Amino acid sequence: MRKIAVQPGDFDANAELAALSANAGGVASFIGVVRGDAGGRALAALRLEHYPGMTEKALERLAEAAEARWALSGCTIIHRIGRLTPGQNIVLVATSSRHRADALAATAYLIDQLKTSAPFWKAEEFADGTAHWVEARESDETAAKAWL
Amino acid sequence: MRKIAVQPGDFDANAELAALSANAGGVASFIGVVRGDAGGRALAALRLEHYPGMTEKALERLAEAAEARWALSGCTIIHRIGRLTPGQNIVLVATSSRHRADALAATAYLIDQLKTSAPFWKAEEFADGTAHWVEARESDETAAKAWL
Amino acid sequence: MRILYFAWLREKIGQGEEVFTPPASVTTPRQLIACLRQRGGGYAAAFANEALIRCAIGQEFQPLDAPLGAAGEIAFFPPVTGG
Amino acid sequence: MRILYFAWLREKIGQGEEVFTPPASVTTPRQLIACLRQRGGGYAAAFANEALIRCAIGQEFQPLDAPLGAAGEIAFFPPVTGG
Repeated sequence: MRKIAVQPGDFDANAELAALSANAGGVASFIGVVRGDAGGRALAALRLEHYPGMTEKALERLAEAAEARWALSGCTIIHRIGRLTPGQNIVLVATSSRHRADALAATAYLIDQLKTSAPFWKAEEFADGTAHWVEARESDETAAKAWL
Repeated sequence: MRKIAVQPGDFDANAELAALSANAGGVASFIGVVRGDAGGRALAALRLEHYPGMTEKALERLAEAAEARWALSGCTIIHRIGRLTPGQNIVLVATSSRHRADALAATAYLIDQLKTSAPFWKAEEFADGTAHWVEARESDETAAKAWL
Repeated sequence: MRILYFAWLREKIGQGEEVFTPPASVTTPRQLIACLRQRGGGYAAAFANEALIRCAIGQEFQPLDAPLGAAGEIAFFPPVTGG
Repeated sequence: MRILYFAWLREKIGQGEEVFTPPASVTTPRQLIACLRQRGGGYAAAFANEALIRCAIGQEFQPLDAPLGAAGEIAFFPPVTGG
């Protein structure tokens, strides 16, 4: 079972995790959330832009790679776009497997890869009205490459 | 924020994950689910027994160890007891952190340690009416020790 | 001393808990097991293979050769299988 | 050829998409960047530092020196920052 979605609206973690749990021993997940600050300044919102068409293909490819590497019974990736305020969900990555180690590793792999190989861009809007585009982080590159 | 619970009833993953997400960059979780079979035979139910008093202490200790090792903003462990049928949730381990690597690692650590150092015992009830106590698995010992 | 039994130890022994005052010569869980095994019946069956027995003293996991000390509560059980 | 721009490239250039037929001498994204940069204004600003530019040809990430081939769609954008 594979589910990939790019959407403005929120997701229902309960429903998504329950859908994965059928016939699995375990479901691992990671939810990325908008923080209340960035670089020490209060954040008003994140704006998330993506490359329609390419994004979905990139996420499908990531799911395929995870399914090839671990014994998964399901894989769900949901990424939100648009303007999101602190505390709101950004992304859900969840996988299910018969044995927990597969789901735990595949979930960490997927979020690490997503950060560097899916065409999303974030802009930070600060409380004082200024905004800027987030720069890619070296640590994300390092985390993604560690799986090679 | 730390929440430890041992209870017969189910948990609400949405509510638990949302409670962790305040001021965190990410929330990682693992949910253990009753499988439909064991050793190739159809499973009717799992019965989960524990050592009241000691269990809660053991889980608090695991949470403390995870909080000491990773920069967590929250840690939730909920383990169900009693009779659970296939597809039902057994355990939720969830952690939140500013940076995803901490939550992902702490969640894997907690479920690995819980399997070998919290006083729970599982009995499998098969569809044919027979039942037996689950034996501890070498692979769980190995996984728990890998964190030392 | 309060002794607790869990999982198949509880089932073989036929009770989950009892109060027992061992002889003064019993100073470790392993010696307590030997003492309980002498009762025969369910106890002999439950404690037949020490390699399968784990224990907690005062609700802390301890090896079978740990000192009992003045423990008010000791528990015997198989290796844990939760999660 | 359809050219797409995302994030600050889109903002600096002032549009997210355009149709453009480069000279036949343009065979790689890097050459296309040089050609677009000559337009000055927002293009010069957007493409000032090639080290910050990534591209996709036919919706696949490609290095700036990959062959454009008969690509119908090419996109320029900064390094991705999702998740």
